[in-house]
Amino acid sequence: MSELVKSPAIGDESPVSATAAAAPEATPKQLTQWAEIRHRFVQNKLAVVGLVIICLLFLTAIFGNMFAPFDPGAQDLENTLASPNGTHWMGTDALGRDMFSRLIAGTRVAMFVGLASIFFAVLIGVALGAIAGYFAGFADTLVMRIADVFLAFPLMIGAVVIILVTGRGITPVIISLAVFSWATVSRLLRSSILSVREMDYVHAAKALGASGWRIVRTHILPNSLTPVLVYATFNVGTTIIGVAALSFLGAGVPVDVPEWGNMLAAGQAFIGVHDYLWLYPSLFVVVTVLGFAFVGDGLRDALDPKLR
Amino acid sequence: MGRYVARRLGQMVIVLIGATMVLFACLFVLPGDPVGSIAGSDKARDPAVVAELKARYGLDKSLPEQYVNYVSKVATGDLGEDFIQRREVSEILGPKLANTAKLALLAITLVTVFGMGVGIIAALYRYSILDMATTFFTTMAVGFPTFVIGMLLMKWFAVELQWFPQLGGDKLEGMVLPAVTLAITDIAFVARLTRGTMLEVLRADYVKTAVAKGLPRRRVLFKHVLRNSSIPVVTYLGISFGALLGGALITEAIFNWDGVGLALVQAIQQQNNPIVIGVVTYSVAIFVVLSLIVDLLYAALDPRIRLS
Amino acid sequence: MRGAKSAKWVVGAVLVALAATACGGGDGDSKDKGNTAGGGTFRLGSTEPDTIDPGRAHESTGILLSNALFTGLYSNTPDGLAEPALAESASSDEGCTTWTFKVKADTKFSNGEVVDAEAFARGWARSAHKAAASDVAYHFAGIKGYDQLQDGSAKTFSGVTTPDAHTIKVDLTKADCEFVLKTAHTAYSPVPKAAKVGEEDKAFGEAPIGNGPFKMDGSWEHNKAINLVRNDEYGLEKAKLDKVQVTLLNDKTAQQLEYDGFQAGTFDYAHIPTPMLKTAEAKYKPQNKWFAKDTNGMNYVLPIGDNGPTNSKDARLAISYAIDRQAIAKGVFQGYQTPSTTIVPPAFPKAYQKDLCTSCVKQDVAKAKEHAEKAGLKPGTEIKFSFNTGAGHEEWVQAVARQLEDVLGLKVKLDGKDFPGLLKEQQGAQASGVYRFAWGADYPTPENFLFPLLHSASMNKDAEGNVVGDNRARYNNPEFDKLVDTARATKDEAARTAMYKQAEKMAMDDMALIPTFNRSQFRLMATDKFNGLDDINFNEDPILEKISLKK
Amino acid sequence: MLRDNISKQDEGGGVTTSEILSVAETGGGTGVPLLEVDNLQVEFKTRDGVAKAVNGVSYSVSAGETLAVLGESGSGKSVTAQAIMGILDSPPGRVAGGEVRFHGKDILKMSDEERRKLRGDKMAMIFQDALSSLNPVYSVGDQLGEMFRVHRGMSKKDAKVKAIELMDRVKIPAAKARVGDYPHQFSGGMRQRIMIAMALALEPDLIIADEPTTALDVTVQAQVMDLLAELQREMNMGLILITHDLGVVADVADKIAVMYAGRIVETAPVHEIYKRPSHPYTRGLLDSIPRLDQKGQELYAIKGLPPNLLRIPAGCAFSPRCPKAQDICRTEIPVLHPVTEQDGTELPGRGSACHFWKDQIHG
Repeated sequence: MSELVKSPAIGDESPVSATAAAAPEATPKQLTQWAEIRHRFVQNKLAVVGLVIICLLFLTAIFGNMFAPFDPGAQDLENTLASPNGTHWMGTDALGRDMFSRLIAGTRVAMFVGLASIFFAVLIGVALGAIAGYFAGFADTLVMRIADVFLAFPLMIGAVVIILVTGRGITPVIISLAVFSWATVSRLLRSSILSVREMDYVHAAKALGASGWRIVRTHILPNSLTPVLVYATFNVGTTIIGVAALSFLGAGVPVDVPEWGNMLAAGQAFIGVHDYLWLYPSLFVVVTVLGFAFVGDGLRDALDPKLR
Repeated sequence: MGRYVARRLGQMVIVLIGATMVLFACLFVLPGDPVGSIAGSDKARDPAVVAELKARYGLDKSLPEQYVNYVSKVATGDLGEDFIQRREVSEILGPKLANTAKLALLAITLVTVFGMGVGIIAALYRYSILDMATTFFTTMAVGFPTFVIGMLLMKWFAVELQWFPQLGGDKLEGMVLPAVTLAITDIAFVARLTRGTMLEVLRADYVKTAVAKGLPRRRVLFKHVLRNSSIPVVTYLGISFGALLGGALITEAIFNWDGVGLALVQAIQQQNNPIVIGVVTYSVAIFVVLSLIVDLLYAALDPRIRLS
Repeated sequence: MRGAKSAKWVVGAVLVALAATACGGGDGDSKDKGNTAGGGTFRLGSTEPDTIDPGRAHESTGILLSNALFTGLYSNTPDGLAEPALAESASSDEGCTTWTFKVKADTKFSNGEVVDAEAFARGWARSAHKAAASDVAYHFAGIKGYDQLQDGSAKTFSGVTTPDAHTIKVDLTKADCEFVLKTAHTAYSPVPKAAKVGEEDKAFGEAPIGNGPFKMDGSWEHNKAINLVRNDEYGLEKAKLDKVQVTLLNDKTAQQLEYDGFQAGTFDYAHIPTPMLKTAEAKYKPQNKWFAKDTNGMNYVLPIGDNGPTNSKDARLAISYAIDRQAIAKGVFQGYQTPSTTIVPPAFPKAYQKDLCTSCVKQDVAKAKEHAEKAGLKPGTEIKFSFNTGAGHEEWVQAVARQLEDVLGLKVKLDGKDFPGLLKEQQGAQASGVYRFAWGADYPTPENFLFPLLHSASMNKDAEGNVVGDNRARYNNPEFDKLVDTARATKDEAARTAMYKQAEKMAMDDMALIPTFNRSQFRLMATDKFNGLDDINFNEDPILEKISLKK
Repeated sequence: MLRDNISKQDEGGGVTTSEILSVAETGGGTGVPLLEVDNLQVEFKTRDGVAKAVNGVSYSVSAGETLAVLGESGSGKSVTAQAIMGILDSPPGRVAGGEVRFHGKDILKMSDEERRKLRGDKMAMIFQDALSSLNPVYSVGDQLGEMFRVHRGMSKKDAKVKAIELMDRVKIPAAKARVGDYPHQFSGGMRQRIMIAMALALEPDLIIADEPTTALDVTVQAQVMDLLAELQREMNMGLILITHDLGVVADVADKIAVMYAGRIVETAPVHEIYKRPSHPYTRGLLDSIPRLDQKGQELYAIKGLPPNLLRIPAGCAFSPRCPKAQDICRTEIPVLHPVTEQDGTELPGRGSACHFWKDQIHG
């Protein structure tokens, strides 16, 4: 998203000239790698916007209940389906619950489900991907074929089948989404490990007699995780949409949980009549998805400018 | 190339076996009572009836036996008989497959034409109003859940404006709304992907070479840029087509499109396992086959893959 | 909608209910006669049926179609009265164990075959036989020989004989003075010789040959359409429409599709999704296309009576008092449903006892707490409230749950699942807590509520303790049983009704079921194009045989 | 990048190096120069401001002559070449002023289509990295033949014959068999030969070679350079050789222009510069070449880094790194002075943009 203009000041077309390379005198502002990454990230305005969105979402998830005007579960049957007004900024739903307060409460659910399922996907994916990428041979083949099996299930179809057998609930939703996303993580990590493994510093570490596990942990993993990190960030948003879709299919979290997908699924019945019922939840989803996408883009560009 | 194809075919078979095992495990090993749903839940469950039903559906055998039975039957195209209408599953699913395929074909056409078209234009006129509009549209399309998009399209274009029929049917105009719903997210993804790879390829040295050779702009674009930028896009399109052919749960439900996705949603509600198994097996298989085709296509497009 | 294994297991809150006392269709007919034209195609959308075989049809579309394709001995008027159709007479002995029907002569199936007594006997046995695996076979349970058909050892009812071509004699195992009402059910349809008895018969179900006002136009196009054409050989008053086109919809979005389809001009008749009622009424009432019928299918909260927190009468009373039905009717249902105070619906005016449920009349926090204390239903007690998702129940169950939490301090765990899953769980020996529950009658008698739902014989526990009968509340009161049994064997209608009333009160006092809402039916009908769209029938479907094109 | 939005607007002010000395006037070429670059200015718009990549560069090349342009990354040597070819990335780059005369005609004033026709046909360019500069998905035969198909309207078949001829000419073994191979199937040296073949295909008048051998092994470098030089002689082409490698220059170039921060800081016939550099930067470059006779000594290095083009230091851009910088160097931009002997004798083709050039050359 932020293809920075190739500045001639940073690099002309030719590689660093012999003379300049022969003059490795430290400049006073020698940036560390992380500071450099941070610098590149902050340069990207959209990424910063995304970061602000995510921070706000986290703050909302943690402290939202303190500033929500109403109890998100409190029903007011005298005042159902009220259009947005001074008291209920985003209106009330079919049970007279304050939409704004529910959306705030939903932030916590969305963050939790989104992050938790990505977390588990990454956990399984990294563990198996690392094994496959580093040990190669049979372990690699085995892990990759298993990954292929899980990749072959379209996410929604796979998730729905799992929830069919486990029943609705936050945990089944998290598990089913994780079960069908880890394979991508494994693949990404494996191919990135394969290229890192051939890097000189890994050979050097091997030559120095470092143990296999040590090499994986200190040399290979940190350098291979970039695409995984980017993928994970991107996919928090995608996962949140997935949860909403599951709710629409009646396979999401329990109906009384103030979850955006639930609210959307309830609100879609009122399309054309009470549009705010689906519009506001949609906006929360969109903004969240965008926030994570922006940050994912920014991270990708910042971590590895060549990747973009 | 021949060996490569053979190896990929072998992998495909392994993946299919693995996927059917996973599915089988989900449906029959995890808690749940497949017979309950056949016997009719609100009806006397006469032990004799249950036993007979079990025998009829082969549920009285051990799991491995059931699995082997099932796989050997599936291999010959026999998916058994469904629990509700008691018709041959293959007979039930046959027309549905055709319907899903029709929709998928139109959708992927839309995705290819509009996704790539918009992406190319956005890349060529980078930072123009058009590019910004594209970015805006694509982020929105990615962020809004499919079911909201689908219901809005139906509401606006079928119910209010009546430009398109509300329910599908076999005519092209009946397919437009569901196909657009199905395509819209992918159009956004493909547009972004095309734009990204185009920009990357436009920066490539060989494009500079092509310009330096004095080639007309059109030739540079359509010969040197497009072929190279189409490689990742074609991969995405292929995978996406595989997923589309696997059935669209939400879109088919919204537009009452009699495809495999809708069949799956209903079968899950009715715990009609033969249909569930049939659809999932099919969508996994089609996905795997498409992945294979994509890999071969990739090799055809990029000699570096083909010849290494 | 669909997902119901049986017509009486009502899934949707608004869709399926009982026919009721309402304006009759007769006036409209005579008034419209002048501008009626022949022909026309009536289009409606409905869910893909499980089956349209009359011996097996059990959910709304199946019933709609088999009712159009077949005509039995009796039929129900929209007002819920049984009236003879092909029966010339029906009579029973004093003990109500033997019934004799006379069948109208010279009526034919659409293939030209004569509809005689044998055709009925064949149809009944076919439906009850094990091979049919019919979900509606239990409607024959009272007839002698039912068990032999069910286990496959016989192919005919020992209790059904045909002394001549126009006489059917039925022997029952137990007295049933209302047996005649049962014959209005589609399962009691006659079938031609082409229908196979005692073996699986898929072919007949794909394109049934019937004796009804309409016949199949081609075969059932699965998930697409079922087309009917007028049966010009029909033995009773012939239909006027040329065609009926039933577009088959998926149950996930059928309501929305019907409604949208009506607006888009795709359908001439439509159900209305609850959220759209207000808009639909505002738009279509002035155009005279809005139809509302104050019907009386019953919604309950079903408490598990022998297990868990609801095993005492006081606990159930506490729950009933805690629910604010008025607020829910007004707030959640926007006034389109009314609170109910009885087990038996107002559809049966002779048996209806308004406000029989005193705890239902008005929310009473003090009384609720009082009973809760008596029952030991302490704040913090966990109670499960199970319901089926995707059928429009999400909102009101949440409202009830919240009220129970607010008033009684209970911890309500809402458990939404698909319909088969819900029914299965209800049946389980470990079932506990409360369930969303609704019941629609198969025949117009209070007995059809009291016996299946509350009689201990309807519990029918299997070896593992699963309740396979319909008495899911596990209500077990010998006195009640006796009263209902006596009533069934009482020939005098007034006396019988009095006994049913007494039995209902008994069950109500025990709070065996917790009534919540009566139900109203709403439709959109293209009255600008058709006559005869001023009522819906007992099965809540359009009265196809009365509809005619406007000139 | 495909649009050559070249601005014809001339920036009036700040011209310091123009009019001083054109390499062409004194160069070893004959007759009218083939290419004259006059006060060329190129800017890049970046997020942080406008970077002046080329800031008033002038040089010229005649037919059969070789000009070496020397400089570090970011000195503007490649950008100048791209501006001449008309293949600047634009946006963000644009020509902000100056003239480029090819056969006496200002090509910056030509239409895009006219310039396109020049490219490949009359002037061609060889890039540094042949692997990335050749399109990976087309065979080399296809890419070579494309020159004939586009500029000469040849059929595919004829173009292929031509491609094989060209490959023979640049001494690729078994050309006929390999014409259908893809770039990644060739070795680095062979690929660079293909690049050369492509540039020479239509026998252009001018070749710009941008670090043509940097990416190659040393032994291959020599072969490729020799080939290039040989073909240049054969066809009597003008050659601009862009490089940072003084070693390469000595053998093939006729004259040298040293660039720093977008300006030419020194010009000289090739042999003189090694003997008597007249700019401290050139001296620094020469001193940092490892030499056998200095084995064991610490290698000289110019301290500091090339300037950021967004913030070019005031005065002489090299002053922060210059060991001999005086106050005037930090305030006043030095023009390209004609360099003379101590007695004032003109040294043909020599110029230096150092306030203290005299000290440099004579001191």
